[in-house]
Amino acid sequence: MVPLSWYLMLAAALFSIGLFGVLVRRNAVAILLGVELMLNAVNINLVAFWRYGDVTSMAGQVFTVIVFVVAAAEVAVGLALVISVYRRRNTVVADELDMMKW
Amino acid sequence: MTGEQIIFLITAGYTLGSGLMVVTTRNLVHAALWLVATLFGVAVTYALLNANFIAVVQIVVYIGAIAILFIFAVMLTRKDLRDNTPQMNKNWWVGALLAVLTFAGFAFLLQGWSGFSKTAAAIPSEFDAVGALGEALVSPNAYVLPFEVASVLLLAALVGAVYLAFNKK
Amino acid sequence: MNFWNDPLKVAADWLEGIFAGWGMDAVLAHVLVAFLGVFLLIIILMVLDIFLVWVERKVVARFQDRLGPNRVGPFGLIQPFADIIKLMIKEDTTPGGADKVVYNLAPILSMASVLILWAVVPLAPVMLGVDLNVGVLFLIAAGAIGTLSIIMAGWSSNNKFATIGGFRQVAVMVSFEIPMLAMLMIPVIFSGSMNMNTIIESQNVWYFLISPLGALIFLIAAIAELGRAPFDLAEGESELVAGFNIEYSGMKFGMFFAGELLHAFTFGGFWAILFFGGYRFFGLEQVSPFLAVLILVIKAMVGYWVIMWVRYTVMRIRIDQMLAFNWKFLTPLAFVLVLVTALADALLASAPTWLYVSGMFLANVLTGWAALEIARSATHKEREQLEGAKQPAEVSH
Amino acid sequence: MDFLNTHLLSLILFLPTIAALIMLFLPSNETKLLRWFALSASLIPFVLTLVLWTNFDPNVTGFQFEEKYVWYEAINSSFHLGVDGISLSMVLLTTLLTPLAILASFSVTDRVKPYMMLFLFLETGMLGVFMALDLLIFFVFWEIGLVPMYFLINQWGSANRDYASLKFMIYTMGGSLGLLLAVQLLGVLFGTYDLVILYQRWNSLDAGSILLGMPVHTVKTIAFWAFAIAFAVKVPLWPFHTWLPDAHTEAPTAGSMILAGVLLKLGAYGFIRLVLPLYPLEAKIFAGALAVLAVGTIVFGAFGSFGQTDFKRLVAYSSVNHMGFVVLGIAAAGLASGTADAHIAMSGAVLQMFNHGLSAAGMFFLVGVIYERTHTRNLNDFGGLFPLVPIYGGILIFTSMASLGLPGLNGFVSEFMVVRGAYPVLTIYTVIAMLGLLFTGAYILKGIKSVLHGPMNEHWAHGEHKLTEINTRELFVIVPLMALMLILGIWPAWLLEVINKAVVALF
Amino acid sequence: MTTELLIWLIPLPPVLAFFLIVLFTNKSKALSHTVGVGAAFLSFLAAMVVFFRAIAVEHLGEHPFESAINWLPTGNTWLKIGVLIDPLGAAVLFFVSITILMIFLYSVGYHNFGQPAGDHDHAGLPPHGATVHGHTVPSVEPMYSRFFAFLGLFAFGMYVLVISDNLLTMFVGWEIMGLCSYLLIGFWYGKPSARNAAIKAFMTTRIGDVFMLLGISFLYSVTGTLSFREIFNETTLHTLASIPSGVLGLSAAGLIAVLLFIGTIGKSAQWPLHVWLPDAMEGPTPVSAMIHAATMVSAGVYAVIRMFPLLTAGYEGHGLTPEMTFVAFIGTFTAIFAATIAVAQNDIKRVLAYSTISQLGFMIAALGIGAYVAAAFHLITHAFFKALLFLGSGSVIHGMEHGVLHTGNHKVDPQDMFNMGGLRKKMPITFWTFLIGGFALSGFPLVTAGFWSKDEILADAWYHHHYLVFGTLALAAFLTAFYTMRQITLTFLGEPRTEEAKHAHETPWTMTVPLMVLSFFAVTYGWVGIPEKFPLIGGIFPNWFHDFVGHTLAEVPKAPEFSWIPLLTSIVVALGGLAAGYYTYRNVKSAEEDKLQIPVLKNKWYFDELYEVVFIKPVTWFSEVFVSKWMDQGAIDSILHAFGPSTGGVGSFIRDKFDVPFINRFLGDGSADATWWVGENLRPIQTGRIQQYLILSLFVLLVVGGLLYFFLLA
Repeated sequence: MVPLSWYLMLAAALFSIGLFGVLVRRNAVAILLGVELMLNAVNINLVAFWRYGDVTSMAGQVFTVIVFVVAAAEVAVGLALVISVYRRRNTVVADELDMMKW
Repeated sequence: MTGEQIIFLITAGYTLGSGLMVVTTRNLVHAALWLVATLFGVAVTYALLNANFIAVVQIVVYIGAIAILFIFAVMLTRKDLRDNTPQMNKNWWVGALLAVLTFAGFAFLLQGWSGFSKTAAAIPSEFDAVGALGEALVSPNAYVLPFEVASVLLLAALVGAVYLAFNKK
Repeated sequence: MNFWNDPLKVAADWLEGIFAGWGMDAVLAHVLVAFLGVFLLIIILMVLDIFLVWVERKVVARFQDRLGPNRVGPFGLIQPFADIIKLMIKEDTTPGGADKVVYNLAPILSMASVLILWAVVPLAPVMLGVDLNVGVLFLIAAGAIGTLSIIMAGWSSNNKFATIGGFRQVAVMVSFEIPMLAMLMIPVIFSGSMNMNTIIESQNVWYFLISPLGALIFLIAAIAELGRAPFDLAEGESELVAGFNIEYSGMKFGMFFAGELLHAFTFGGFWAILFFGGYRFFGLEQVSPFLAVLILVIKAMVGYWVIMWVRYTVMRIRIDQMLAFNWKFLTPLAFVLVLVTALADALLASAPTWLYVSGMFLANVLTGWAALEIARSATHKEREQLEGAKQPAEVSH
Repeated sequence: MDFLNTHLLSLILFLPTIAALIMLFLPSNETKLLRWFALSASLIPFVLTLVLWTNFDPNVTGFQFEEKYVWYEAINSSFHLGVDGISLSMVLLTTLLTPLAILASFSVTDRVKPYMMLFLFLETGMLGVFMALDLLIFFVFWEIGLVPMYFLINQWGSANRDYASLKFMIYTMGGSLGLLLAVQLLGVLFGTYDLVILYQRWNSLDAGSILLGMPVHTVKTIAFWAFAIAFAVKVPLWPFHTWLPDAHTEAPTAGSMILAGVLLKLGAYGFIRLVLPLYPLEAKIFAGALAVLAVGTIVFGAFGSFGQTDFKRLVAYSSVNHMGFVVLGIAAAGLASGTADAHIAMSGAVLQMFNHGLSAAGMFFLVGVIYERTHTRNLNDFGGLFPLVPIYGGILIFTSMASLGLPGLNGFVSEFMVVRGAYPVLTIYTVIAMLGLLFTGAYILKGIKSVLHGPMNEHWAHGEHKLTEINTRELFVIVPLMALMLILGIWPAWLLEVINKAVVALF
Repeated sequence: MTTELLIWLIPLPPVLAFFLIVLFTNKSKALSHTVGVGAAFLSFLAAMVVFFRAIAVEHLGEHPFESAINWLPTGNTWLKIGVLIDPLGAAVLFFVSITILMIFLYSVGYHNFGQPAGDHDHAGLPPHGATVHGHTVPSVEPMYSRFFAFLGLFAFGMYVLVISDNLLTMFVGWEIMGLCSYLLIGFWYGKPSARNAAIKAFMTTRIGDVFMLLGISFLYSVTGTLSFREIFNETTLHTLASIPSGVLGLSAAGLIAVLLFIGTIGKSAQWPLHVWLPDAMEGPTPVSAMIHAATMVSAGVYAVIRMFPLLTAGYEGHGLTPEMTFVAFIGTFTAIFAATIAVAQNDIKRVLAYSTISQLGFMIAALGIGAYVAAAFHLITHAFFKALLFLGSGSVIHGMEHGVLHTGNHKVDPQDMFNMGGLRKKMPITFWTFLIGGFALSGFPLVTAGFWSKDEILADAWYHHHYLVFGTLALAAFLTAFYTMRQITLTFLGEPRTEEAKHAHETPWTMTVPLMVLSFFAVTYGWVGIPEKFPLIGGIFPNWFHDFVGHTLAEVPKAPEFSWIPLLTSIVVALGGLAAGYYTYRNVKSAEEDKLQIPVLKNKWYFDELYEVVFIKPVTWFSEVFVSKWMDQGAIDSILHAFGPSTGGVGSFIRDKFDVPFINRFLGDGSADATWWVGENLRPIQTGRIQQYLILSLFVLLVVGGLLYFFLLA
């Protein structure tokens, strides 16, 4: 029997990995990849809580689905942004995109 | 140590491993493919949690759509594909440190929680998770509002994405 | 309970009994038996696949007014085996600058994406891999993996044509997944379940009769998903030489090829399952599972034949036209149809069968007709604009 | 059908607005579509009004087809509609004239869509005033009526339109300030804006009591004059009339049609609906003053008109002159309320409103017709057009005669009744007013003389100036008006009876 | 068909004809005049039927034909309108219908029906003649159809007036005629003179109408009814006579009568509102006849005759009431005044116009002195012979125009009598009929109708001892005879004075037939009113007219005692006048030799000029300058325009002194500056690197989270 803690740890680890990716990667796309990992970690948690809590209340799954939606939206817009940025600035390196700074 | 646990451990190891590859490989396409692998692992994890629907949807949405999108994006921003400049910030260690700290923080907080190591009750045999999910999504006294909001968000994202990525020339 | 009306279970019990006799752990034995089953299924499918090659070539020959393979063996039956041997002994090249791992992974994935589908195909009431309660979605999920395989192949070949082909194929698949998904909803609406078996069980009337338009759209989407003519843009010889699999040779190519054939056949099967009552045929399926399997295979064959028919009659269309067709016509129509069906279903819920069926049929026909009308007027407008541009030139002389 | 009967008024009232809103979504370059849409949209209320007319029972005293909805509960003002004989005739006039005006403005090619929309909005505004049984609603529609007309003048008017529209707006707004004040006063005093209730309460108030620290009659006097001036501006009464010639002259043809045909009636209607019933006593006291203004309006209107060289101004002043008779009748009715004289004078006044609606609209339309062709309104540029445009000439003479008050045409009946009603109670004023009547003839004849008569006008005879005969569409506009003028002149009873019953019941 | 219904129907045909012609048949001349004449004929028939039924009734005065319907709801009662044929009505109807029919017929010829269209005629001007191979012939009137339409409307108006049983509809008919006279006088609107004449006519009569309207309102408000029968019963009249009106000490009845009579002054062109009538000669001749003889002017007199009971309310047979004196004065004065002017006119139609005015004066005077029947009698006879004269003069002019066309010298005025002469031989029928008319007008003894009617007036005047009136009228009669003979002499006798006169020739039958018909009545109609007591012939015919019309009133006015003085007077003035006229103008060759061309007479006592100065100019100034310029645009608008700048001033003051310094400078800009300063100093934090932000935030999160944990949970 797998206890809840294992799933939570898995999720936490995955989240941290994603966080690491977000923090350190230079390529904007790669940053988004990290974000995806983090989202998945969250989903794991949600599903796990559903499974280990009251199975008949579907909150966990529902919000997993909603997270899917959010993720899809985020990727769509994010990548679109990346592409249009690439078109204009010819780079997708996050550090180089600092025109907005003072 | 039961078979279930073994399978879980394998899956988890696989997931985390490929996750690490995602954030560390130089080649972005590989990174994207590794992401696919990770996502697959997550899907398996869902399956282990008896969330078939979520598992399948995970594959459909993430692998079938999101991952593909990533690969597209990578290829479209082809210039940085095989560049030899470092793919990480020079102060990557700060990031690593923070990540580890976060993990530690989570672990610390979680193990302090009572329900940390509770085990799952068996799912009633006649319980139809998919049906229940569908009900929950659209029944007014459940989650129809978030559902609708999400759909609107999706639409907005769609329009926004099209507008942003649309090549004026 | 004897072998003839539940062969799998009987066989499985028998095998497990044997393994247990060897003093093997029960769980392990169970898993082992399951693996054996899967293996068996794959073997059968492969053989079927080889046979399909022959069928395909024969049929295409007939369509093109040729004889087709007829030298090797009776009616050229042995021909495919010869081909296989040829493919196997060919040199297995890998282009320079290719991404080895991905390059080699792609064909396998492509094959796997097809095979995995059979996990949820109910061959007979009692014969099916997993009784997945989201079997329908599984279809799409597997398709996703197929998509992945193609893009991997296209990209890793380090070849412009291949990449473009891959892109095209992916674009097509991703976009046609949507109407397909929508059309999968229709049997789900009727049967109230995503479980393949349930869907089949609840088809006292073929869903084709209830929703002909749905069946049609599903077929079109399926063809596009398969990347067969008229939607075979990925390997548009005229433009891309051979598309995503241009660099592949030998058995790798063979796997793509076989994968495609099997995929087509599989979709024929799914078409049969979702809209033509799967293994059911006037209660014959009750007699024996084998009969049921036979029925399903025949139905799948018919579906497959339809797909081939389309492939060899219709000419290839341009990529932009194709995407436009999907986004501007098929997808909206599919959604509208889902709405209409759901509505009609709700309205006719308590109606007698004959009324239900006729009503549904009518609803479909009307929807289709309206869609065509709108499409026609739209095309008129476009044509007028084009000719309006030409107008002065004609006036001048 | 039942719905129709119970909501007839709201339907008539709001259909134009709805149509205008629908119009918002029509392509703005499809002028044909827009025009016909607007026309048909404005015809529906007319048909409904005919239904209203047929279902209306003159013998019932008080309001009919009443509708009451919660509107502004906090100050308990309700959305209260209803018609009696007087307002019914006005509603009929409005719904009749609007389609004609729209048909008349088919020649407008500049920004057809907003133009037509404004017209439809305008119709709602005017109808609202006639139907409202709640002071606040009355005021709201009163103001709503202003805005579209302002834009019509300001956007589609002729050379001097900015000045004219501004003058129109400021003048009328200035007037309505008083109206608002009085409305608020009543609202504060009685805590309701519902006319039907106010009628009793206001008059059951005993004169001795103190309101707002003032004796009642002072309050009433203030309120009376606040109302009176607001309406006097709208009518317009001399000396508040100078906005009218400018506005009419600069407005587009259809604009002046509606302006003269209906908008002026709002003022007179205000007098009839609010001033007299709410302030019978003050009306008696100040009838003299009112009559002075009325007579001034009549006489100076006539003289002013005679003094013009601009055809449209001439017609505009003629409106002033005619509306003077309405107010004279009202003053007489106020003075002699309860007697037969009052009834005759008041019926005469209301009928005069209707008749002037017809004839003034007709005249302005005809001016517009010739203006569209010649692009001048200066009487000295015309003359001797009769041989060129015989049909137009005949129509012009006919309409002019109607507005001159020739017996056998509509104008005479009402003027006669007003004079008849006013003579015994306001003898001297009436006698002076006769001077105005005399000069009505003078300026009308001057108009005809300097447009049609005289040696044939070579300038307009041929070449690019060639004057074209009135066309079928324009005939469709004017013929209904002419028919009504004739019918009302020969057999006014059908309309007058409805008015008369209401008047007898009210005063 | 009951007589009442028939009466209702009488006015309809002409008005229908009007609409028919205007709307449908105006393109075709033949159709139009067929419709017009046909309609006139129908009305004529109906009228005749009604007339003969009327005279068949015993005591028509007590029980006339009448029927009424509700028309206007006034308060709780209804204003009724209806028709009434009493003896007076019947008599008037008789001559009206005949003259109208004749005039319709006459117009056909007068407007050259059947002639070719003119070379350069166009609508609005009289035809100039057409060229048919070589020589000029008269051309048809371009607005032929329109003319008949107008005539139809006119006839309608007259019939309505005659048959109506109340003042209101009578007024309606009255006004409709006013309109038609306007339209017909201005028929050739192309001529500025015609245009002005039309307006003059309309406005002058309207002055009267306005007063009449007042009278009607007054009467209505006092009696509550407008129906003759209801007003003219003893009690009503008595009450009316007893109520003081508060104006010049007149009784209500008197005031009403005067007001109504002012209407008549306008309509029948009595002094001082006579000015429009001569100018009305601008219209085509049938119009002149229509207006002066048949309809409008008689309408004026007819109205007064109708109102006679009001006029004489409170009159006990001796000592005229003030209103009667007023009426008598106006009549008498007009009679002599117009006669004097007529003497000096050269235009054949103008002479007749002034004679009309003066004859109407006779009637008014007669009414003024209470000679009710005589007035009615003279009204009718005058209608006949004056119509005859006008049509005759029209015929003459037509003939002359023929001559003018022949010579082509358009300088020659075909209406100037001094261009004529010797037409006797050229146009015999016209001559003889005109002669009859002329003699009738001048009251040629015993034969002509004019003699009997005029004689009766004089007799009445003498009998009631109004010697002043008697003398004046006698003088007027003398002048009448004089200028009539002058006219005849200049026109027909002697030798042609111009080429045109030589080439004039007789007019077509459509014009001569009416002349003959009318001349028949001009002679014979007089014989129905010969006083019984008249020597020799008295009693051969009963004095039918007196009995018949006299019974219109409640108490029948008794015929004056016979006396030789008025008889001899009238014979003397008539014959004397004629003789004087003949001998004076027997051999006058040109206007210069005419000794009576006295400027003051020729210029109609300068009345037009007077009015121009006294009324028209001031009014024009008042309206154009005072009202429009000074009052409206000057006074009122400038007050308005003052608002703009003043409010603007206030606004700018507030702006400069408060808004700008305090709100804008201090609050607005100040806050902006502050924000700017803050922002300026916080800038460096913004590196623009997402990940740095992330790291920062995450760090903060961790630290804060940790702290929170330690200080709150543990």
